[in-house]
Amino acid sequence: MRQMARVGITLALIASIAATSLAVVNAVTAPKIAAYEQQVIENALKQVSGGFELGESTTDTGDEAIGIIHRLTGDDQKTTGYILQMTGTGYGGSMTVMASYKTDGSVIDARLLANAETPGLGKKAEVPAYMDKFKDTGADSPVPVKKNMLQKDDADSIGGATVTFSGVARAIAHGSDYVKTLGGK
Amino acid sequence: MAYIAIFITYIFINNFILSQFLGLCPFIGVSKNSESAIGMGMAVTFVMGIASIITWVVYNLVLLPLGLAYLQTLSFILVIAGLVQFVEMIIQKNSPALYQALGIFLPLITTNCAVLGIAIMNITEGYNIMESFSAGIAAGIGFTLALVLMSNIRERLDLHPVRKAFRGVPIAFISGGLMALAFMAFDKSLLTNLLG
Amino acid sequence: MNILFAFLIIAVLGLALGLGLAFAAKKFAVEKDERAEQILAILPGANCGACGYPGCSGYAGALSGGKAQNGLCSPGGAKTSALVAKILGIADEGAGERMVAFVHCRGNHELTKRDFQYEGIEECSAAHMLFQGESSCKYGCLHLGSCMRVCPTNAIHRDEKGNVTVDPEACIGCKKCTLVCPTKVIRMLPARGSHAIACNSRDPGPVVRKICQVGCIACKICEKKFPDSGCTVINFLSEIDYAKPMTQIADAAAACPTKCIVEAKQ
Amino acid sequence: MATERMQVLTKGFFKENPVFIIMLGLCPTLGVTTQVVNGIGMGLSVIFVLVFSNIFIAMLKNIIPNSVRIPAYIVIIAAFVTIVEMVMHAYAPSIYQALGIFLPLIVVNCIILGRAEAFANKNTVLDSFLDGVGMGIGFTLSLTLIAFIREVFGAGTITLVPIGGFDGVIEIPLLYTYPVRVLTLAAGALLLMGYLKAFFEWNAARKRG
Amino acid sequence: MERLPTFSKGGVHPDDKKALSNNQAIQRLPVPSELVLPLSQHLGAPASPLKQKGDMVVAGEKIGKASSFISADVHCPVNGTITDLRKVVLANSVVTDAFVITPDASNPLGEWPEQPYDALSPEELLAIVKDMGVVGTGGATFPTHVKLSVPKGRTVDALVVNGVECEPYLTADHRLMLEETERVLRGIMIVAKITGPKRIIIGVENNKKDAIAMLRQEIARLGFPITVMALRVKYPQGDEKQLLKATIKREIPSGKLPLDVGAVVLNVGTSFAIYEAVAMRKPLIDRVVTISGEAMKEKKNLRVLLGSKVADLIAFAGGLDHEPDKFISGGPMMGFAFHDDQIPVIKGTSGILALDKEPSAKAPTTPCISCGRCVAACPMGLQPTKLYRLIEHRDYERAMAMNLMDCKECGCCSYSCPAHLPLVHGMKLGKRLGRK
Amino acid sequence: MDVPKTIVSSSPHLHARSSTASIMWDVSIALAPAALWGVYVFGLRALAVLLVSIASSVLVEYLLNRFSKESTLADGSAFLTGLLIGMNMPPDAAFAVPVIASAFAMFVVKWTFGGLGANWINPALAGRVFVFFSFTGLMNTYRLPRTLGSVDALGSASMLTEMKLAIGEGTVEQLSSAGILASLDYPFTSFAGSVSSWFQEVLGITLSPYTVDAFFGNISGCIGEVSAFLLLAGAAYLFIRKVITWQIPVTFLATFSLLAWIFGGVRNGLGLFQGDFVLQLFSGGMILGAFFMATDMVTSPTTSKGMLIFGAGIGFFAFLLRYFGSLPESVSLAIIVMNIFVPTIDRYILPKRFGEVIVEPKKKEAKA
Repeated sequence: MRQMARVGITLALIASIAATSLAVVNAVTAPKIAAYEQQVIENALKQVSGGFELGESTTDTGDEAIGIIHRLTGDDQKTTGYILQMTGTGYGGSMTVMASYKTDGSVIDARLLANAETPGLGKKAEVPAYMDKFKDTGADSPVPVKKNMLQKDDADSIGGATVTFSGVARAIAHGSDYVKTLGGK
Repeated sequence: MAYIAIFITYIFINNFILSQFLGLCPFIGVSKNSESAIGMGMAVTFVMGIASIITWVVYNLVLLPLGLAYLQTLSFILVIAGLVQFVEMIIQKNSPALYQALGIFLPLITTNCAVLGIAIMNITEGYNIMESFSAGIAAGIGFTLALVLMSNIRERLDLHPVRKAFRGVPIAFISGGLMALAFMAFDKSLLTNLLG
Repeated sequence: MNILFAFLIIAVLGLALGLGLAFAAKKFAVEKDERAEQILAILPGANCGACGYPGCSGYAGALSGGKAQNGLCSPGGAKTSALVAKILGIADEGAGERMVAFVHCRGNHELTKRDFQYEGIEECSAAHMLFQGESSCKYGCLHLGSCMRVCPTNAIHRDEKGNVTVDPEACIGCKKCTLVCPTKVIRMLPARGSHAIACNSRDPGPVVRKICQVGCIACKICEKKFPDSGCTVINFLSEIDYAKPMTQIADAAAACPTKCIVEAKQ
Repeated sequence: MATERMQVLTKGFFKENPVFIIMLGLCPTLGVTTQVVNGIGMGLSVIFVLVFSNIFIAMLKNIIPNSVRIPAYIVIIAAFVTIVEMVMHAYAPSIYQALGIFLPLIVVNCIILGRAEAFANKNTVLDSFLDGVGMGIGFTLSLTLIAFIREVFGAGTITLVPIGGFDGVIEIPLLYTYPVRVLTLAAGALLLMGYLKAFFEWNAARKRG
Repeated sequence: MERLPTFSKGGVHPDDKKALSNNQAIQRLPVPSELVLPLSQHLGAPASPLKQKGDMVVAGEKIGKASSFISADVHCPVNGTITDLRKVVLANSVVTDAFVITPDASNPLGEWPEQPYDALSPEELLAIVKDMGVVGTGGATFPTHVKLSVPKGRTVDALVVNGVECEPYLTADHRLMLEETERVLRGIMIVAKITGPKRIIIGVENNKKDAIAMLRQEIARLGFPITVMALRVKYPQGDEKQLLKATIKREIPSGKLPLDVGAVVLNVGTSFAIYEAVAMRKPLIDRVVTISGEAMKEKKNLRVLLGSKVADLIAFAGGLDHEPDKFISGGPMMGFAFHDDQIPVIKGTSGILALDKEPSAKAPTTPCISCGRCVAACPMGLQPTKLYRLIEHRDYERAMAMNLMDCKECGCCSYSCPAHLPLVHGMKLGKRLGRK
Repeated sequence: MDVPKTIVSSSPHLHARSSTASIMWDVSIALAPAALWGVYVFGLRALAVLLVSIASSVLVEYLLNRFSKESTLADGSAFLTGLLIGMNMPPDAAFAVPVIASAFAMFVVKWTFGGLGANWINPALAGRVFVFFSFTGLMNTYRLPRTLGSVDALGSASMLTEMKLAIGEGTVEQLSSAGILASLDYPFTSFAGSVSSWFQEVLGITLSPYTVDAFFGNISGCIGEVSAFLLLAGAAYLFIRKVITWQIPVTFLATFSLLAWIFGGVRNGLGLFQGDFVLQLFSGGMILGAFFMATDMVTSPTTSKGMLIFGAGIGFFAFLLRYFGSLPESVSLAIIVMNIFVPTIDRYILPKRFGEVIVEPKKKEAKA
């Protein structure tokens, strides 16, 4: 019996010392991690904001595919547009797309955030320049959701990553439609 | 529908061995003959199913409420190690026949990344307890499928004049690579298209 | 506070597991093969499955039961296999006189007559099923190399004329070749033996003379002229008794009219 | 004595290379090696965990009762893995993202438990430290090699750590436009591993003569 | 067109080449200057010699005695002197003792007048069959009296007579059915008396239409209760397992005999021999042998005394037209290649062939491409490709577990293999080494 | 000593007139008309692709032969693999693509495993799939055949991809395949138009002109897969020569057709039993796959029962991937997926042993 207790306690001791040290490390790193994650989102927001000020945000969007809405304001505090954080479906599953729109639904800029696309193929959509083909579409011209709606150079840049492209494009187009329903509120 | 999706995902689309690189050691090590492959596969499936439930409980009912998510890895591996030993003993005690069939594979499972892998995936995917269990079983079935198919391929290769330098492990890898190449047929959009 | 919880929870988990295992180790203590246990202690315990057995314990069990080949454990490497061999006592094998295999025939298609052309499987026992092989001599080597293919150390070679010889240095004396040979023309010799009879024919001299240029024709020159060669002709075939002093064997070899006494170490 | 110590250190580089010769830790080897930087990151993480777990296990080998040996080792390993995880998340978030699930899975990487069982619990603290470093370096070298081949041919790039103005990515002209993409995927990884393993075995056989 | 019955699984259609010799009436081979009469001409234990060197013997005299239950007596075919008893090698590589007999030059042959046999009981008939050394003449040479001994409690449902002669080139049975129709039929009726079957069927492949017509005509004339069944041409229909499947739709399980499914199978040649044994008290001392093959100058069907050397047969047929590729004793599918023309004709020798190398017959072997033709062709439902691979890898145990012993070496697999692998050779090797 | 003339070997001493080489060349001959049609409709560029494929396959085999001191060029398998790879290339494939595919097929899939007969996966298909996943962009550009007039339509997707995209858009609700193609203004030949109307007027059968065009080969696609008609003619030749058996192609096409008929109309809103499987059968390499690649002897089961399962499996996966997958390569993928199952099928699906039926009832009787 004593032998058993000794065995149990030794293991318990080792385990709890391990846990304690983890807790200590966690205490050090956790704020850093939280700060970093905040930073990532803020950076992305700033990048796509098109020079407008960030207004308040809400998660109450009434649309499954749209996670968060940030309001964009100009100098006069009037709503000039929105940044939408949306979910799209790519080759490797769901991806997070962030896109900014003017109130008429035209795209200011967009970013592909979290995704599991194939490196070297769909993953190339993370590059900021990838989104150039969507800029200013959505109001006067439709968002290009098919490869053959693109210029030849743009189409070539997509190459074989059709699934990623259409996933991103559809998310952006959906956002554009959504923004139009907001009507500049 | 969600359960069907889980099964299709873990058996074909995200097959642990052929697309996720989880459980490769037994895939190469225990695929020399199909009897062992079937035994190993069944044992892994069993442990993965149970481990999915228990780790889900530990994480969602203990660690998360207490804000101890960072203890995930530590506690999961403790649970799995304990579970495997426990299962081994129960089977040995209650069903010697089953132990003969499965038990000998159990020690191998603790260090099989597939088990810890599914436990962690269940958390990151945000599954509920039943979904976690299904995912565990499905991933186990996917693992078994790949293992059994592989073992039969290797039994066939044993009777063929495989080049000398490639016999054994290398040809197993290459065969696995070709299997993975074929399994690329099953992609995510297959699931979305199928289930609407 | 957080740290305390962490400490407590894992302590509880650890304690439970530790007690459980300690309890189980007692309760379910199964009698085990001691040697298997010893081997298990030597094996790396990575349970990687590289040996093809389910985990280290599976391999240890198979080793102690004599069912597995030593040296399959790649994490352990040579050191482990040496230790395992010590426990199993396999290193003792091969003690006593070292015996090597020898092909008692130097006939080939140029030197020995053939009855017909054989067509079929490249396997001596397959050829032997048809009139005991194509060679007119039914005692000799069939030249199809079954022995080469079963040799674990690649010690058996065949030259372009079809002559099959065993490299005595590389031979480990496993006798696999002698078992697979349908004419039993491969037999074991003491490794120290300098010469051997390269013929297996029990046909009378005139018959041998007609069908083979390098066969023993039972002329008894070796036996009579060189009594200390160790050679005796029994049943139309000269045989060397390696227990005898073999001082004149080299002279006998030189005197043999068909040169069928050959050096055993080519 | 010194040469023996050197042996303990260097055997893991080639002669007992954990990936190509002993074949341990295959899952992360293939899982994370899509980019050179990931391979190096994974390798460094493993070195860290391997070294510390080896040291601790060598230290504690007389205290830990035999019946809970494995669980105790795993706990120690898991603790170091989690530390690596948290530190990396905080200070090298992009690599943390890329390594994904394989970071926590270092726990079950057979190489670590394997060395703990095969080496650390029988040897001194110093030797165990050297063994950990050597094996870790061998592991890292292998990962870097595999990652290099896969990334260069499979994506046409070499991804390193971004420093200053350099974004960390070198593009290789022709291959960047037309990469053999399968190499970055599961199929290519397994195929490449097969051929590399065959090469190493052939090489080892050649050396044995 | 009527679809003729045949067996269901596997089989091949080699060119039958029967036209070479099927219009050659049976001729008698003159008594050769020397006979070599082996003591092992049948399946089972060799007979033990009753005479020795220098003994005078008369035609029909028993010179070898059956040494066990499955064995058969050997009789002297001629009047003459035994000049030697020595070891000989037969075409099937069997080494056995053989009497060398020099026939009496002036009066070598015996006389066998017909005798009444209607009064004899089944037991007496069976005893005569045994005493006359009758064995199956189809090639397997199973002692006939064993086959006809129906154990107590067993009833024979069908007596199936094998007039199939499915091996290419061979026409000996065909000629026998045409020329000795009545005796063959009477032989069948003797067997029927011994075994008491409910029905009697003669199975003949449809490439012998004249024989079928002749049999039917004679049956009608003699009023025998025998049915002649024309069968679709397919090799190996002459095997008793396939023949029973084709005629009475029954399958003999692995390792069992026809009697286990209530049938007795008999060759037409054997029934002719039984007639001679019973009605003329003539032992089995001669048989019909087909001399054929492209390299043979004349193709013939010869009535040959057992023990005649192959060289004598070939000489009688005008010798060789040109150097053949292979000499074969028996049919080309299951017969044995031999190299020595001094080997004797024995009870099972159905043909002596001198074959040319066909351009397709001996292409070099290539690796197996798993085409499955051998599997489709195997009448026994085996997987020759897998068995061959296992045997190649010396895994006889697994080959045995995959029913290697069911293989009867009919040759369908090798015949159809596009890679030209010696599959049958492999099966023989596997059986031999696997049994150990 | 002199070599004796007589040969002694085991029975049987007769042999059927076929060899591995004759099989390979027969298949190559059977493929030739369809390949030539591809050259005719896609121009000399297609011929160049075919020649590059064959040359690179043969060259790789030759080099490997040199390396491992064998000589297997004469068996025709390298030529056939090269031809199949070429026929599975789009007409404008960059020359490097078939070269890489051939090298992969001959080296990785065949040589490594031990040469002809030892590989368990179809070399031509594995090579094709390898380059497809590696260079998806290069492999996905098709061209309309010259019989459809427009030569400049370089870069257009294949007919199946067009349809798949249209269905994916959701803009073509409740249209049949032909309806979708019509809505896309997909061209068809005047010949097909007249055949279609003849069918309508004289026989009263609705037959879309697209089906007619697909059957005769006026359709975009890979070089060798477009003419279902000529491929079927080649398949008939193989049947007559007894090179292939019915089991695999028939169960494959039947399973596919059945599933496509039942479920094929679901995604474009037509409901069950509305799938237009005929058009599907004649497009996207279905015929080429069924008769020439699924029947590859090395990588298909040896038993007839196994072949039925294998064929049905391909049919199922081909249907699944074509209708629900994102890739148009359904047939190639379905075949190599089933290749994986072949060793397992061969292990568990055994031919019926002679005499088996009799044993069972007898035993029961004995017990009763």
